Amino acid sequence: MELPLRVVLREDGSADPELDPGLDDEALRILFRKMALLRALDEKGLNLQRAGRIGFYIGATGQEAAEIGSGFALEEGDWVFPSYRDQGVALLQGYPLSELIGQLFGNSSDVTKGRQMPNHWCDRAARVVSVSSPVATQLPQAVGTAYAAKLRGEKIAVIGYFGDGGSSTGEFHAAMNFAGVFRTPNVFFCSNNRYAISLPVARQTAAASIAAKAAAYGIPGVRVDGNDVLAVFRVTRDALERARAGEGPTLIEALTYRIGSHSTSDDATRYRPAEEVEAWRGKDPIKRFAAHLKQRGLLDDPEEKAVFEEAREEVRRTVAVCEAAPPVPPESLVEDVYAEMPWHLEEQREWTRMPEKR
Amino acid sequence: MELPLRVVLREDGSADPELDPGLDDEALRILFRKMALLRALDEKGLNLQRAGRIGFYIGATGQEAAEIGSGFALEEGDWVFPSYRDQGVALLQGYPLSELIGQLFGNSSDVTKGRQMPNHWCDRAARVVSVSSPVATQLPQAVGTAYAAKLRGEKIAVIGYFGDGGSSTGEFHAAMNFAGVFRTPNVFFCSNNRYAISLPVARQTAAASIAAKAAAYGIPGVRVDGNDVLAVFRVTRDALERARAGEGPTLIEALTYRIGSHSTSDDATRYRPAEEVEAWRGKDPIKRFAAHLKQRGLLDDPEEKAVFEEAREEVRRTVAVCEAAPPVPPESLVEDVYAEMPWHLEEQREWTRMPEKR
Amino acid sequence: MATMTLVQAIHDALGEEMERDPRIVLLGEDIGKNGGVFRATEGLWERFGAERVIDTPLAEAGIVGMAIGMALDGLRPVAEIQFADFIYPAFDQIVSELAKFRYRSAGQFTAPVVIRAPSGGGIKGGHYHSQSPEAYFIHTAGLNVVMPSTPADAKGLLASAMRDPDPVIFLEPKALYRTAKGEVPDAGSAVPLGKARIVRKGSDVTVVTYGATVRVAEEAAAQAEGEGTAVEVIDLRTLWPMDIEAVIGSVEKTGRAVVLHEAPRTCGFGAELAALIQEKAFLHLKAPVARVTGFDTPFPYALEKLYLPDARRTRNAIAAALSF
Amino acid sequence: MATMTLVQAIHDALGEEMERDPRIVLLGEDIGKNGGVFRATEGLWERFGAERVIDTPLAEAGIVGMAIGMALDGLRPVAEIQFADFIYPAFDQIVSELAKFRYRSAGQFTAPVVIRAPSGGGIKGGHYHSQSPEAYFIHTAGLNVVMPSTPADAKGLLASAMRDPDPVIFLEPKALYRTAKGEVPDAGSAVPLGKARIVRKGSDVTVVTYGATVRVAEEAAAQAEGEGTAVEVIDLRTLWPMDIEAVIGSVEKTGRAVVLHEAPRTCGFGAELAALIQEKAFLHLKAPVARVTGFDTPFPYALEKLYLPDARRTRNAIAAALSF
Ligand SMILES: Cc1ncc(C[n+]2csc(CCOP(=O)(O)OP(=O)(O)O)c2C)c(N)n1
Ligand SMILES: Cc1ncc(C[n+]2csc(CCOP(=O)(O)OP(=O)(O)O)c2C)c(N)n1
Ligand SMILES: [Mg+2]
Ligand SMILES: [Mg+2]
Repeated sequence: MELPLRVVLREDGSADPELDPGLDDEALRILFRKMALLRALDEKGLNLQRAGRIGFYIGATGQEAAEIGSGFALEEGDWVFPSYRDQGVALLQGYPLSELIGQLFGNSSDVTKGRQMPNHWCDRAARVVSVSSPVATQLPQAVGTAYAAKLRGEKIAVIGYFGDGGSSTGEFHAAMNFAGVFRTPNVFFCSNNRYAISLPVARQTAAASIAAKAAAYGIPGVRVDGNDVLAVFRVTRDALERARAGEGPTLIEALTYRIGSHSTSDDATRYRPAEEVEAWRGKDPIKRFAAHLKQRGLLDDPEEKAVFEEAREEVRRTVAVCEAAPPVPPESLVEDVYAEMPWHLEEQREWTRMPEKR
Repeated sequence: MELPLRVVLREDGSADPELDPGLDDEALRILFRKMALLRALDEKGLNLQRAGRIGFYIGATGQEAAEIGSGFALEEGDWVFPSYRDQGVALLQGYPLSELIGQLFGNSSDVTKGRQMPNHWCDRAARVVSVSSPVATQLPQAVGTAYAAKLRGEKIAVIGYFGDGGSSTGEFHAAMNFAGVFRTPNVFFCSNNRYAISLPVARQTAAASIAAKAAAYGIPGVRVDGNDVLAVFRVTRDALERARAGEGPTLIEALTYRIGSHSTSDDATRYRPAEEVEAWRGKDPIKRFAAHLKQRGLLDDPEEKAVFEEAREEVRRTVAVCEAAPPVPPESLVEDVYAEMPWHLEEQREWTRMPEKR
Repeated sequence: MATMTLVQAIHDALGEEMERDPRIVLLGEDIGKNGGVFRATEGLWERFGAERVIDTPLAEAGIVGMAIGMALDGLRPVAEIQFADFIYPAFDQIVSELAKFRYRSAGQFTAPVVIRAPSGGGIKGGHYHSQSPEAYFIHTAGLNVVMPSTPADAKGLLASAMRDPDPVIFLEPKALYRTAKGEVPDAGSAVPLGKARIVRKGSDVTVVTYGATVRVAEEAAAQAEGEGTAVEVIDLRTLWPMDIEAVIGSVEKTGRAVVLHEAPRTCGFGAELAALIQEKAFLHLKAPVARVTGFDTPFPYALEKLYLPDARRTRNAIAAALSF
Repeated sequence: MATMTLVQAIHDALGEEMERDPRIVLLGEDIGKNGGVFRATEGLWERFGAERVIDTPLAEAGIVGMAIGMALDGLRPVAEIQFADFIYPAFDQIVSELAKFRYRSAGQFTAPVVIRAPSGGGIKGGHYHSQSPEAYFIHTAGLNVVMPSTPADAKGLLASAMRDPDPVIFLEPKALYRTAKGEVPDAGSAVPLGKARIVRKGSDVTVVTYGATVRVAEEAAAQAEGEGTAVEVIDLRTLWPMDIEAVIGSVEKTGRAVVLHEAPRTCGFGAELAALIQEKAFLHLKAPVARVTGFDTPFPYALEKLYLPDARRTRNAIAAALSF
């Protein structure tokens, strides 16, 4: 018994009035601009890496509707527990592009002192928690933060992002189960981009869907067309509202596709048929949304081009500034391990200053 | 949408002909004798611990139908991955009572050299894998053993036991998911005895049932009356047959109740209402089966008494032999860490012989 | 001042700090109505309610992960792991997450979580109710690791842990829960982290230890005293970051050191202590730093007594150091 | 003999042993069609089929747990953990299960599993693609821990690991995967576990190391030679149980020891080496055993080069030992 797939944007570019979230024109334009920005960021990130100017990059190309649709549903006070692919959500939360790009360079333009690989950013002010590589570790943490809010009576929601691969981890299981038991204000957002690096989702799990797993935890599961920004916005907003209203957690599965390789370290042509990728290129979420906007008279071709050009320009400008920043200072290596520096790190600070030979 | 509860033994002592596994008289008598033996073992184990003659004991009182019904369904070549509460299954697999009781004493009558706490036994010949305390670690292992059998084309099944609490672990999640993906010949048998130490199952998970979790892994889930030895036998046999026939894994949830405390270290009166326990005493699985046997003319009151007396006598005799065995030799402390003893353990062997003071 | 057992002292610290600081919540298995399998949280569920004394499902990764999330947003969670032996399912959360939050976010996010776990042998618990995992956590940069040996320290150190801005792995020597009794100051007096306690002064040899083996050291020292050997016994209390001055100062005086712990020898904390002592007090050493430890085997059931370091082995090591 | 990189040597060992022993199966993430993220299993899926080269779902506890179950019933599983940094979700299976099966069953059940994991820094991988977790496993009784530094050793040690009756944690220095090239003997020649390799003879000071820092030691030794210092370099190859004679024999000769590794210093394997050396060669030591190691911080991204022990720091330690 398959869960229904929620869709708003129809083949002909119109929106299903039943599910249409009814966003105003300005909101629709923002959605489009943010999707374009995210695409522009990916283009630049990949190029910077190829040119050896940054060490690594992970893109979300093809997944912009899932990113921007869900991120746009967040409200003041909500928390985000992202995975490494959710820069789009972070930007919507108010994470400055300059900090995101600074993080890619890991120099002194990186407010986190170059501590982590590219794509492993965070922003306390924006309530965007630090990305870490181990898959899905953020999910039980998201439950804890939601519990804290609930305990204090704050009407906020906490969203945790992960991939289809992440659904196999013990952390996913613990998080979903705890959230079900404690009825925390959580939304678990799975970007099912069909692959965990090379593993297709059909070999990730024998379940009918990722959303079907919600039944194991007594919480609702929702399947949504992840290339449909309005549908994603709609189901995420609904789930967040449920959460804020004290009605408990929701698992959302957004069905989308990773157009690029897993990361700049990966070569997806080794394991994916070109036709499959091509077929999905045809389902580009940005083009799909553009068609809708055009139908609504909110966009035309020159404007569309301009939006992308602006986005690229913004990224270019920011890259120029960040790249020029000096490297992080050597002594910073031993900072922030503890609130106060203990004796052994004081000692080890000397190692960063050691002369060539005494 | 709740999964149906499978029941054979009806209130009036008769068996539902639809589901009745059709065991012959001898088999029915064995089932009864084994349930009695298990009960007798529990009585003795608890007493031995109370008297300080063994250090610890975990009983299965109230869960005999789940233990014996499922264990009796196993066939030659099948493997058992037990939890600490499954001595009944082990005995049915051919694990000698004398070794089981020897293990409780941890002296030289324990073929595993007193290495582990009571209830942490194993028997390679019987294909009963070593119990360990960490909950549910055995489940992914059961998948591996099943995979090995499948790879070699052996038509056997591998059963893994765990409790309602165990269903919350990451290991359960990994095991079920792997088994679903690899379609291994596994049966996962959950004795839902309503509590994980003090935590009632309703606060262990918000799922409608443990069996409902099977949907998350694309495998069938079965709910069975765990106090009904024939129903348990029937669903376990069916699941094992499916597994052996290459049709993949099954999750069985046997609904039963832990009559005693969690272990001799626990005091269940702290967290469980006496009425609840009393109500379940009234559903004693052995009495329930006895009523059925009596109705079928396979048992009468004196015989019933005799079976219990015999079981107690067998346990008593075995205890006497095992208790009299000498302690394990000190040098055995450093054996079996590796196949061959490395230098550092040779050195440490000396510590076991060190004189009072040099 | 009141006389109490170590587990009562833990209990008191929890209750008093919860009273003082509404941000403190407890979470773990069986800690609510049941009061914890060792009764460390007895009555707290009744007193502070199920929202602050949280019985969790059976998943240590969930417990620690949830605690981290709570701490990220202003709560002060104290997680109980029922036995230290069951902390491994949470190892990823501890090593990859808890220990690294401050560093990887350059201080934007911190996770002041206390993880309490009954540790060590002495209760006939076999492999899985007896292990001493401190070395794993000491090796993990970013954690505080603490183990008390007296009721007063248990209370005072736990209070400090609950107020510390960084994560603390608080290992409780379960063998001492009911056997260690002593005077405990009344409310509010914390024992600072990072400071060792000189249990006994002596000039001939230094025994460095912590947790349940402190009393082994004391026993051995008392025996040695009868033979004219003055043993200085140091209880580290905070294992890491440790009180380096106390240890090096003592060894510079005595010239001999024995390190003593229950955990297996190889790559145990004793190795670090020995390495540090010989690095920093090399010219004072009259004998190699000796290690008296558990065996490099899984923790055994029947032979537990033999496994655990005792006064006999400690005295032998002291004697060997003296006659080296 | 053929010349190849370290990762090719690993690849060859896997292929040859699988050919020789039908009980061997490989399992892990992305090891099938994709050939492993470092290409260690490239072509093996095509050659041996998806049943023996198994792409698993994303759950390390499942990978190791499944491998244990396979090994319990006669298979010879080789599990790949994509990066050693992701081994922690499997920590419980490794520490509580894999390491203890033989002991707790008194030899009835054994789990000859090989766990391969790319380890160490040098690829700009930040916190989670750079760590060196060997100390955790060395401290865990019942495991073999191996780390090669040359293609020939990689092949020979991996072959031995796959034939060993006990579990082996096989850590592969990923920085050397493509940068270490060398002659590798043809099929069948295993390098025994437990034997160190004397990389370079010398009489003034012993540098004990393993994995990627072997070449750091060689570089430092070559520089020191120019100044008249003869450095003996020992590559342990098997970290535990280690070749104690090789190390102690060397230090008895040179009287000075420097231990060198990438992992954080505190409670790292260097602590054990220092402790052992001073225990067993105390009277030969002319200077304290020095440790050159990674920092006690999470592994940094931007400052990776500074974090990793280099020839500069090694030479400083050598010089300090000589002038002590
Ligand atoms: C615990 C853990 N194991 C393995 C990895 C290596 N790894 C990085 S990403 C990835 C696949 C994740 O797939 P999915 O969850 O579907 O997310 P996606 O990358 O497709 O967005 C793997 C295996 C990891 N980061 N963490
Ligand atoms: C990983 C782990 N965490 C905690 C424990 C402590 N513990 C032992 S049994 C138990 C409850 C298990 O409940 P359940 O799975 O329902 O099995 P039951 O005892 O009811 O048969 C707990 C929490 C453990 N053994 N392992
Ligand atoms: Mg994916
Ligand atoms: Mg239970």
